Amino acid sequence: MRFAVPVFPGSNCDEDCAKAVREILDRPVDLVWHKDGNLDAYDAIILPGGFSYGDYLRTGALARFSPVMEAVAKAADKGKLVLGICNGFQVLLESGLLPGAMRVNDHLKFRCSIQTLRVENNQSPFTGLYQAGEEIQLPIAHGEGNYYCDQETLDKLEVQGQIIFRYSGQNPNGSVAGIAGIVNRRGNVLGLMPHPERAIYDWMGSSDGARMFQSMLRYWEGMHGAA
Amino acid sequence: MVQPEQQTTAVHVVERVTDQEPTPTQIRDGELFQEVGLNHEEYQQITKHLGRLPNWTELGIYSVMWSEHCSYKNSKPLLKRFPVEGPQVLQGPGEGAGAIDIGDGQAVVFKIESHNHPTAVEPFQGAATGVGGIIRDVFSMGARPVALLNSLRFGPLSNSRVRYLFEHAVAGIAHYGNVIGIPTVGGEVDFDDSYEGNPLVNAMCVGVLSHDELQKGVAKGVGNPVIYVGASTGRDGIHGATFASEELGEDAEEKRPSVQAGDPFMEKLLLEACIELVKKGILIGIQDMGAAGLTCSSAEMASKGETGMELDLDQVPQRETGMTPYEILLSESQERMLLVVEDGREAEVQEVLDKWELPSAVVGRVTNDNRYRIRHQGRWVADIPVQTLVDDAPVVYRTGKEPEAYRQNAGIRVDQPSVDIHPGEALNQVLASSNVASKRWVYEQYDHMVRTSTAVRPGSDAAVVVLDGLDKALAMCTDGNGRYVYLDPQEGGAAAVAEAARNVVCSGARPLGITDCLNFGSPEKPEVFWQLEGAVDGMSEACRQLETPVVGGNVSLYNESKGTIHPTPVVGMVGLVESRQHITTQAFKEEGDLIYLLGE
Amino acid sequence: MYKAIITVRLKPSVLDPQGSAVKGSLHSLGYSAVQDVRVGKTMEVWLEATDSQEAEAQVDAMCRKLLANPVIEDYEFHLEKGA
Amino acid sequence: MYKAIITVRLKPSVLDPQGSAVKGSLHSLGYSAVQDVRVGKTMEVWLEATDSQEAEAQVDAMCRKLLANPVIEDYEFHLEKGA
Ligand SMILES: Nc1ncnc2c1ncn2[C@@H]1O[C@H](COP(=O)(O)OP(=O)(O)O)[C@@H](O)[C@H]1O
Repeated sequence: MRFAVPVFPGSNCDEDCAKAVREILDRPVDLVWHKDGNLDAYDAIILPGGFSYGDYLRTGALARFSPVMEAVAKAADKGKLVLGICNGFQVLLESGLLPGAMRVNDHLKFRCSIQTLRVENNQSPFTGLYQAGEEIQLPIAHGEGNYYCDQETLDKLEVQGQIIFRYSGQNPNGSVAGIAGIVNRRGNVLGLMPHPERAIYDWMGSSDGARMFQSMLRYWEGMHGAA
Repeated sequence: MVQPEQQTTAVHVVERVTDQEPTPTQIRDGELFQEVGLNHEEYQQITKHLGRLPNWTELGIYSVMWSEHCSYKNSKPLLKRFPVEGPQVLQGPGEGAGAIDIGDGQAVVFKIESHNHPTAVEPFQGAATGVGGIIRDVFSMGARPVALLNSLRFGPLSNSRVRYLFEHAVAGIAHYGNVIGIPTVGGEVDFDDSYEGNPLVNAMCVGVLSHDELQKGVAKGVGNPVIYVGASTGRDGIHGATFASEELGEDAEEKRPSVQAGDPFMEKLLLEACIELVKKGILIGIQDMGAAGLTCSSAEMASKGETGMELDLDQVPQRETGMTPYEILLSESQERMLLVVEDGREAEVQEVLDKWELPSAVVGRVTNDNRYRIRHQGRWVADIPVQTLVDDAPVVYRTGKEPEAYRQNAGIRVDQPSVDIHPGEALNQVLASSNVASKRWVYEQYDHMVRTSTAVRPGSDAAVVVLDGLDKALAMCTDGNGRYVYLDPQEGGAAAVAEAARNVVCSGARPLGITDCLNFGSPEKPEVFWQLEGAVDGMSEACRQLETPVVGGNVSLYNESKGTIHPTPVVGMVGLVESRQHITTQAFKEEGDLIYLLGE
Repeated sequence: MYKAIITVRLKPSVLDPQGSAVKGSLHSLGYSAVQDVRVGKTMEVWLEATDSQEAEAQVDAMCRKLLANPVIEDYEFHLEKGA
Repeated sequence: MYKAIITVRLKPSVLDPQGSAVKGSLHSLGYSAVQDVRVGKTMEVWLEATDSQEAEAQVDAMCRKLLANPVIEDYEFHLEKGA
């Protein structure tokens, strides 16, 4: 299973994501410059956190027009796994690969802390190794994680099991229905604000993020056999 | 390769660039040199150095180069007292940042710097650009920045203006570090009346490099191109260095240079591009355009290279029209670097800069005649002997005077404090004080986990950052206590170093060295100079005892506005954790564990 | 040369955390007459175009594609003919 | 009730990195006719006041005190008499 991590100007969790794939999964991973429009060689794509284009205009708004995003859309269409973390999630929203939009945190401040999440759906390719309803610890670090969608969309997300993670306890940003992460209808594109790559060893404060990467690998091997 | 024509005789320098500028004789007769912070004696020296009267552009160049901020004219004699050597030191004071060997061919690079006056005027941008500046100091050494820290001093939070300044300064620090993707892992905050009109914002950056990647800010090799890269030049921050070297008067708001705004996104691109150039080994010299902008960086590079330099200002990317040479040279627009590369390798450099979509231009050439020459619209507007700007900058030898209060305080006996308050209530009061209460409100706004190397996060003694591919880690902290230094400069100075060392040791590290920022009032007051001298002596002694040399730092004087601040030297210390197993945190771990008290 | 002055606002149905915060601050500064605050963006775009119709079509397209996010924002603009 | 429509812009001398970034994106989307972009804020403030003079004085004070940062920003506003 080969991973790609697209790098936009201003991405700053690209190396962290690659490190997590290498160290947790021991699978090949490449950083792909955003001007490269071809991701055919990869089985999974991780859109990293950071401040692509300085977060100017709206988070993720300028990155979505990078050439690599056409390739990401194509990969999603083919059913490949696409994981958008933090700014990656924002880019997925702006590009329409996931429904909704992001607003500034309701307290207007950047917030960096380790947060408790509830796994709402463990049937997705990204959460197979978690228990349904399990509470896990993942770091957040964002100023605009206040997820918004209208009621109709929210109802659909609920009914179709697209809400994968919710904040448990205090909602750190004011997101609708406490949403921390959602998948697309097909289930192969996940966007979440928390950072699984920052929680892969106990010394980081939590190792709960490791299972997200392991879940992806297990899902892929289930489809393609171990390779 | 065609070599540029070498000027052997002095060139003809214009008297003035526009009709708005005063002529050299008007400057002399109207004593206009005072307007840019130069005194009679200094003006005489300049005239002697040039062998003629300086024009307005040249006067501007001297005024910033000879300001306290760039020349350390008041503090140089004292800084010489710091121990700066040690077997582990790769680079002591004199470059963008100091460097210390950590074994395995690796080195740690670090420096602290102040941005006090800009923060007092515009807290968000003032603090943010302070962070941006110190990051450039570290990556201009060739290092990959891995952590940020800061040290903040503000007036009491009961004052609404102070609250405004504090909230926005913290937001500015957070913004810059968060966007550029360097974790802000530690720092300190202290509130005291003495900082009410003059807050302190000191920012520290720590980076890591391989020994062979260590860069210098030199211009060498006659004919080599001087390349400007980064944001375009505007009229912002002109005379920022002079502004930093004066007291904050009532008119600070008007007199302020138009405030510099930072663009951390641009700096992220600059950082990645510069590190790519370092890895390719194409650079001969690299320096950040910080205080006094293009002037300071280019003159210092020529001075260190013992060469000369010719700059053509028409090549400098500009964001405003009609800028004069004076303005272009003195602008402190942010996110700009100056590179010297081998002649003929411009295309290789261009390729990297284009990838990161950075504006750049060849703005000059290295020469061999020790002259600093500036061309603008086909005319020479400055021609100055390089060493007179840097090495021959005036040094002021001052003498201190013991303050009255110190003599009086010395008589007070403190071994029997008289307290008639219930201990429980006293404890509550102490815990509720803003100086003791948790600083989570501050550090939760800082991304302290990006780069996934932060093993000890803010809230413990020192932060610990692990090193990729090694079992080693770095411990780091900032410490200082203005009140102690006020009560006893020597003891207080030593205590700052000792406290930093304790914090680093308690995290499992052996202290390696320090960087420091000397935040004091006006050195022209003998009592303030006395404090400065005492603090430097105390710090020096502690550094000698602990074998932690001073590898760099910064001086911020004239911190006065409605009174003088407490003398506040801030120490930034870095230590080496030999093995990740040694990393220790502050918290009690398990019931039944023994508690020891060490020391007197 | 035309100058388009574009205003982008959150849709009325979308909660505006910035607006609420500003309102709170105004109240605590003593401006108790303030009933509501909404915060939006204004953009000035200078562009070359042969006539105002062309300019208008271009600006409208930019807004739809990039400058506003239709999920949460509305936009409006007007043109000025400049030097 | 009055509605004040306030525009806050960076002073011309202050760097507007957001504007430059938006311009760059518009260019790469093919809008090469775009010469320059500046991004600012717009605020709508609803307030009670006995007459437009009072409303104007209040809004002006709010701008100076809170809504604009006079060190780096300019502001302007106009009033609408509303429901
Ligand atoms: N308080 C200090 N302690 C030790 N070194 C200092 C101190 N202040 C300044 N220096 C050193 O003096 C040198 C000259 O500083 P300069 O190049 O003008 O740096 P900058 O303007 O970036 O502070 C720097 O290398 C700096 O590290």
